[in-house]
Amino acid sequence: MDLLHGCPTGDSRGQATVFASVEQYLPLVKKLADDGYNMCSDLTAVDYLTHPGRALPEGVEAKRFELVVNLLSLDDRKRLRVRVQLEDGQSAPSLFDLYPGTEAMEREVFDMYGIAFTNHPDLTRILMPEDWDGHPLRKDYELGQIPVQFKQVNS
Amino acid sequence: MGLLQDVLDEGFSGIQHNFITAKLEDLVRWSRARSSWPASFGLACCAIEMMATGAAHYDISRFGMEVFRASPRQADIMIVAGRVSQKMAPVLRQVYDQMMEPKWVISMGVCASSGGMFNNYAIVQGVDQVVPVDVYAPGCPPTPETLIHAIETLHGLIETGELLKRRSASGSGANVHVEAAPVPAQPVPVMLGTR
Amino acid sequence: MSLVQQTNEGGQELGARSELTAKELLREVGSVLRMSEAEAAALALDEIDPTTDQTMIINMGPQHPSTHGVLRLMLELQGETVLRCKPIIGYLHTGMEKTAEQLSYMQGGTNVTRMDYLSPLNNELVFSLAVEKLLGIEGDIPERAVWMRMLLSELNRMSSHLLFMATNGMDLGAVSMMIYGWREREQVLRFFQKVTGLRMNHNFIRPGGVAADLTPGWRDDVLSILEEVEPRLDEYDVLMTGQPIWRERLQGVGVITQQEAIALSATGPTLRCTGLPWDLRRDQPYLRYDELDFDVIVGSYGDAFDRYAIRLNEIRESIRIVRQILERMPSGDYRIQDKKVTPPPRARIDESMEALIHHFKIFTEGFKVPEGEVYVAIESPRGEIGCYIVSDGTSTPYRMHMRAPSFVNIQCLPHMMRGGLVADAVAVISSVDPVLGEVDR
Amino acid sequence: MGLLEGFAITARQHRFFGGERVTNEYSGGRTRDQHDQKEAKPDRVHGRHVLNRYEDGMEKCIGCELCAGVCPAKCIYVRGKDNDPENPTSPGERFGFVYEINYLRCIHCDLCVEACPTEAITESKLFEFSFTNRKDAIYTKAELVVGDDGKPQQMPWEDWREGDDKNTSAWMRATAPAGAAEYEGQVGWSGELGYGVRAPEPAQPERDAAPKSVRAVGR
Amino acid sequence: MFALDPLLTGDVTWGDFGVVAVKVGVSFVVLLVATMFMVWFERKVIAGMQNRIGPNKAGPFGLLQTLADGTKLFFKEDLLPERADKFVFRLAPYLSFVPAFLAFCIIPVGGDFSNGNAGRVKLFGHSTLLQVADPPVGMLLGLALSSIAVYGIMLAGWSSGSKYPLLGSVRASAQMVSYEAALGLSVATIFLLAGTMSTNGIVSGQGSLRNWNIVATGVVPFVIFLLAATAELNRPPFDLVEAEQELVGGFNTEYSSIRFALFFLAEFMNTMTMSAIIVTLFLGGPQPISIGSWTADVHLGPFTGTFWFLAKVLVFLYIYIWFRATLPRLRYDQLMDLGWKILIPIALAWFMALAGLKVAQNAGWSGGAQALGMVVGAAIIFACFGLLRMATKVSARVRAEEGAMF
Repeated sequence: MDLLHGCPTGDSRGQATVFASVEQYLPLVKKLADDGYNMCSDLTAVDYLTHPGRALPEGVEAKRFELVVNLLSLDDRKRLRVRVQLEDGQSAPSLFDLYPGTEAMEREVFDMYGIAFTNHPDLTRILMPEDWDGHPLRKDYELGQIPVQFKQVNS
Repeated sequence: MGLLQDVLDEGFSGIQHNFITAKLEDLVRWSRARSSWPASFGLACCAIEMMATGAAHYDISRFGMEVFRASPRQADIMIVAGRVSQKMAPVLRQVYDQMMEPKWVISMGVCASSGGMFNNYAIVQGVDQVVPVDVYAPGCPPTPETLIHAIETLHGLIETGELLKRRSASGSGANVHVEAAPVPAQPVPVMLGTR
Repeated sequence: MSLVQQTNEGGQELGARSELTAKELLREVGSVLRMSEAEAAALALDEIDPTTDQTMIINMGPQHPSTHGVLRLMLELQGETVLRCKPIIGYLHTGMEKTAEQLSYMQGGTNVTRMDYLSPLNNELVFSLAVEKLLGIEGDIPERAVWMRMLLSELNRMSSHLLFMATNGMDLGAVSMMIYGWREREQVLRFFQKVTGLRMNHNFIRPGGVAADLTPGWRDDVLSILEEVEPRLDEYDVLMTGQPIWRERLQGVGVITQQEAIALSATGPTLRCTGLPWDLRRDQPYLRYDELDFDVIVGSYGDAFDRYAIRLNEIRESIRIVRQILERMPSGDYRIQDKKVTPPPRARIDESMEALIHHFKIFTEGFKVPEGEVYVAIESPRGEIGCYIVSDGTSTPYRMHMRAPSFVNIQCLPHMMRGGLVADAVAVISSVDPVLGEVDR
Repeated sequence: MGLLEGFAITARQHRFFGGERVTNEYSGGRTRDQHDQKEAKPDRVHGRHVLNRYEDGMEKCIGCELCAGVCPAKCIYVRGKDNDPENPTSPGERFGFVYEINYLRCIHCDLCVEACPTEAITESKLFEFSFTNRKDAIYTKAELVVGDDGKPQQMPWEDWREGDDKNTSAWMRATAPAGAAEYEGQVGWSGELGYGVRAPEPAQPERDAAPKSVRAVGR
Repeated sequence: MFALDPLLTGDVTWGDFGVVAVKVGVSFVVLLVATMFMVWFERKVIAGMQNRIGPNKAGPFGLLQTLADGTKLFFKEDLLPERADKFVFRLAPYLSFVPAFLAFCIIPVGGDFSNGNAGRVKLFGHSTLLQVADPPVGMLLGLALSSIAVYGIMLAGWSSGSKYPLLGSVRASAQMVSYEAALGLSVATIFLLAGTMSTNGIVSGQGSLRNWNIVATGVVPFVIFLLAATAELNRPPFDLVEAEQELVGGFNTEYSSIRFALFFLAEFMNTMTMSAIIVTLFLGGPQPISIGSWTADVHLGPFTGTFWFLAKVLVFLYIYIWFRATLPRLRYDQLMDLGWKILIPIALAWFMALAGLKVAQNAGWSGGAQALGMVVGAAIIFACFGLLRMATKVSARVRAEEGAMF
């Protein structure tokens, strides 16, 4: 298995992926930024609550949340995905100092998953109202569907 | 005095029709139907079609409605065009409250009318839970012609005098509680909440 | 009570300057410039004495004619000069990413198409490409489907940019431009209606291909659109580009440097206006864009005028691309002939029990997608639109995330607006061309 | 001079100076005059649904609930019931006993039409309707099913015009839903509609035929 | 030369009084009705320029559209914002509405100016002018009234007690003050030529096309006046005061019902009045077009002049609509720059040049000496202009270094 800056790598449908623990996360991204990945095109998270048995390379322990960071190198036209495993309640370091463009994305992840980012300058809810309860994209958060109106309902 | 009491209670509409007030009322209705300025309350996809209605191919100005007022104080019709999120709902109500009487609401598109396909935590399931709605335009988004139909339906209601007074909020969004009843032998429509 | 205190509504809002820590200010004014905290703190006290606060915080939006929907901007003004700005979003949050987890891959198109409602076909395209990559069939899509997708997405780019022309004109007070932009866009929409049956939110590009073939006589229709739009663009040039007032209003307004744009992850015209020729159609080609001949338009000053000019010329490039597509449109299937993804031909349902079962299976539970996760990005009219899908092997996505270009580009607003006037703020918002449906999803 | 050239552009859009008026004077059907007409709609337009019947009056719906299952907005409610052998409603074993569409939820994506195995539900070209209360918006089978003449029923809040009730089958007959070129131009239905049937669209060689004429743009 | 209204010379009888009353009444009604049609005209013309139809449902061709608007607004609920200054809030609409009417009083809307009649016509046996009043300082009165209208807008914004109107009123006051100067300077050139401030006198002096002030003053003051008047009127492209995209509704954001209708009417009425003033000052008012001995003739009795007057006013109304349809809005600082750095200096220079020419003519200089004087004057003006440009450039650089916008 290949290692990139000490982190196991993977390949998902031909797309390069690197797995990092929370401790490795910030140093890894720093090194990657030096490697020429000069834009963080996307940062999001996944809640694997109901799908724990996903395929991961050896040495990576599956945890509930996964932070997914898509980096882009404008010069080499390459993309690299960093996947970071997180426990519920664990906070991740903010990438704000490296990529200021992640400010809104991290806020969105905080809003939707409740994952806190240390050293984020303004970690408040971004999409939901401030007084909203819960984090909607968590798997244990209900969709909030209501029955559709019909004149004659038997369901 | 019956007349005085009626007027005190109900204002203009309390006056029994004589030839002056009847004509005046006709004039007022006519003018309200011919010059209903919309408040621009564009939210999502429907706002794009609402603007398309104002553009050259459909030209809402034929009805004297190209005067989209940014200030709710001067607007008569609020066209709620698009999905109303829980975060937006208080703003919607505030803008509605800022509008001056008489005022009407068109709920444009299914997202505004009932949440449409977004039956979830984020969207208000029907703006009639927040403001009283007079006309619902279906479609996602409604074509400009559907919007024109909805507007003309509303104008018809205004002109025939069915809608001169403030409506009270019906609260009958999609969230209305429908009793799950066994299907009877003959289909009998279940009445939803009345206005 | 000062006006500042009355509008400070807590949490997400712009804080009053007197209560501002250096760090918060750093975020608002200096993040990209790599300003130190001490510098930011100095800045906080430099221009304005918090004790005799002469500034005013003003709320632009969420219902404001020029905020393109429900964007809310809090502006701190001194006179008419914008000192600070904070975009507040979420007023159109629709929970689409959650809804996507309930809809099967086949229904998913109806959901994603409503995100960026000005370029619905691009949204469907990126979703379909991601699903196809997960299915491992991205190489097997029939040629006709691929070229049809390119045709539609380029026409969609035209319609989206035409709408930008309209709203940009409107925001700067050119009322006729508003109508002219819509007039041309209407032609494109009518073609879409002819082909897909709907004017917007088509649900036409689906995993595995496109929903239906083109209409008879589509070449004539497309050509007549091009014939009509092309001379109109020259009219825009006269009406707007050559207009001294227009140039004065836009040139030097909302400047962003290349370093800032990259740091803020901006894409699309917002990045290209700084002179960086980054267009995914050319730099990471998808579909058959590598076989086409087109130019990437870049600006050099990074101002609002560059962004306007880029979009205007991108319409011309799209017209060029569409002309090439017209020549090269192949015939053949337009949906992958894979029984698991595509419903069987109607004529087979009556003959074959197997076909009927496939039909039922696909329309009830959809098709299953193998486990995995992919991120696919394409160039939408507003920039890089990316789709990240995690599949757990069932027929609904386990997680679908859209990297929305407007959501990211909107972070540039505070940097572009700083020091401008209120009128510039309007020009800047409109030049970034955010679509709030996509910002809030 | 750039400042003044724009004036020529705006002025020449006017009808009196060689411009063209593009407005279509549809006015909602409330005040009918000679100008009040809808623009012709393309065949594939998705409009208000209809439930079709065979020419002998039998209903096509077999109550399979595919449409309800595939609807992303879950706005269709179907309950099937076994046919009375003496007096069947549909030729099959079952028929759609309850059929409702909530038009305050319907997004007109036409997945229901694609899913229907018997072409029972199709869409007319009517899109000009609006409701003054929520009850009107829920169409039951009584409103959706076509009349004895095969034409859709016309509700008071709908504005039907010439041609809206034709070609209700257009979206499905436009093309082969499987996307196979060899099936293009083949309808592939066992039963025919009684009214307003649309001939299938031609196959690809005709679709892609070289342009015949390009309209000169009036400027 | 005072062209006093012959009606008011000698004893004033009840009949004279009646004629004045009729004139007042008629001009009030005509102006009101004309304003209504102006609104309709604007909406129709701009619709035409945008390939649209425009209002056509209220009355034939939508002619009654403004009536519908007015009636609707009249019967709409009124609102006094809680934080408004109640008295000023109520007063403001009238401050902008009334001057629009008053300014119209000094406009000669017709009259027979041929054969030295100086605008007198016979009406009901009385010889009179077709204008409500012709004070000797007529144009000064006009300028004064148009500046009062500024207060209406300014106070409306200020008294509303909310922020967007406040910004609008600040813009209004700055904009109007700056353009007032250019307006005054270009009018001064006309006083110089006509030698009178009476509108009647100004019109009388413009017998043939060559004497029309637009030609006699050399076009430049006309252009300056047109631009400055547009800015005074808050018409696009100078409509910053109520720029919808920036300030929602500007000064009238908080106004509704009849008070808003007054602003609405005042805006269009001001446009009419200003067009009428331009026609009076520069285009010979009710005088027919005549070149040399040829005169474009229409015979409508006492109303021949009115015909010409209306025709000319219509041209300007069209121009204002054309501006609106074509031009993007200026930014605040550009507006100020245009006013202070371009219009005022040019107006001033032109005024001085004309004054110099007049003095030279009065002093009986020879043609050559006049030409020489012109050349010297032009050289001085160019030098001054260069200095001004340099000064603005330097100060712009200094400001840019200091990082300030203004």
